[in-house]
Amino acid sequence: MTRLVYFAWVRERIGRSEEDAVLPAEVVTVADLLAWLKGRGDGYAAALQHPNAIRVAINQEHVSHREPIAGAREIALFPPMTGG
Amino acid sequence: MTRLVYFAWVRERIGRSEEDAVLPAEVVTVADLLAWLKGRGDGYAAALQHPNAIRVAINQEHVSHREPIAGAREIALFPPMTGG
Amino acid sequence: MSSRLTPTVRIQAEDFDVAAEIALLGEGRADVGAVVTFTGLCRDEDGALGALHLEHYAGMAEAEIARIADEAGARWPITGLTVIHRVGRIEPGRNIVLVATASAHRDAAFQAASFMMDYLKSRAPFWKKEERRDGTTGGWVDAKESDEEATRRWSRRS
Amino acid sequence: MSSRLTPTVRIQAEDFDVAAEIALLGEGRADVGAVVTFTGLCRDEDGALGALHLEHYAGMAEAEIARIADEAGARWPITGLTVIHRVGRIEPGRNIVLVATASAHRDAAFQAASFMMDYLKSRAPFWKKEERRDGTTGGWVDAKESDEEATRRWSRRS
Repeated sequence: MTRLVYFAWVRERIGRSEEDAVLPAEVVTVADLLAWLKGRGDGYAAALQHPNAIRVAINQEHVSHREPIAGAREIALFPPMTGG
Repeated sequence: MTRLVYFAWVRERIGRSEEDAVLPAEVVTVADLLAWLKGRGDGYAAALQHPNAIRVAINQEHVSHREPIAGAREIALFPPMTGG
Repeated sequence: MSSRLTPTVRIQAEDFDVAAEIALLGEGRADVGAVVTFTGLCRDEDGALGALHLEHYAGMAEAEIARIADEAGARWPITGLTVIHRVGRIEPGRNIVLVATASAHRDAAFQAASFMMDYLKSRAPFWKKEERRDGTTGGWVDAKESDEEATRRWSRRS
Repeated sequence: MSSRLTPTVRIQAEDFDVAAEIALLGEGRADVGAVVTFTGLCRDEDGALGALHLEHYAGMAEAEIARIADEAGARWPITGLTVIHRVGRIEPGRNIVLVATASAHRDAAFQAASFMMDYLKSRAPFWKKEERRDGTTGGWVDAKESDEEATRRWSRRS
């Protein structure tokens, strides 16, 4: 089980702020995860239609889309940040 | 008549903070003024022994030692500044 | 240097008091010669904006700011560093973020504060959504490419 | 830009209130996105210093700071600029100088404040004399070559 958390318009389009997911074995990298999630429904497809626009953190640290997700407890998906 | 004003260790060595002086006709530039003042006594000699260390302002604006002093109402002599 | 720096990082809905934060950085020490503060405020965008709503990733936001602060402490001889980022609804003219740095030397304080702001903008997980003056939602604020560029200049170690 | 900027320049014996000065820069306007402050404090020089005595050239000091402020206003889109420089006897840990800049954009506020401080250090007619902790005079503070260098970097318009 992996906890997935969503922020800003990713959260709004998916329609939830978090969920627990059992990821299939073929989902190895962040890029694989984004592709897999995109097929889970209209909200996911709307949120993830441009995967390059999505930033990802594993266990609360920024990672690239090439990062393996093995061992991840919490994976966060969000748009580019606009704080400060 | 030209008002001469002194600050910091220039003031301390000369022993006064200001004076009015009638400058001889051969004192044309700031450098001339420094050389002329240097000969006016021990305090002046001590203050102006290294003329390159002296900063000068005419009518409250920084000038170089090559600046003509014609028309100066107030000429200030002081060490490099250490404010801020 | 970095081992002696204990940054203060707070994420809160309440406003902050810049003078109080400056005082804390200098408290009990007389080796501080320079304190730089950056206060980021909500602009009204020519009267169109009613408020910003700031969302953040709790836990990661604190951790990421602490990582940036450690990097600043390793790069510059700063004696103190405070970061306060507000969340929730913020109206035009009100404070959003404070970065304050203290050092013996002015250049270190300026550089560290500027570095912190650039990294906060592009690395700390906060998002702004606009509320228009008529109360309708104005959408999420887009990230600026210029903020990414501002961050990259620090990797040249200028 | 420079024509709309009315800098506040004060030279005074009394301390200043950073928070009040920040508030004045933002008062009545919601186009300010960034306020940067620099506070210069008196260091104790490892316990040897009892106080600094600050002398200035009245009249020229105000005029020179105003000239530097006009230059800052011409270079960066700042909406507000405040400079307060204290004179007289100042003990370790106490404020000496404040520069505060306001702008729509953070980089302009940072750059203008840093520029002001570099020019204040090397161009504004102030001099510091040390009083040792035992009450004896410690002589005049020497100008630093590094302060001259800091000023020169701005003429490269970096």
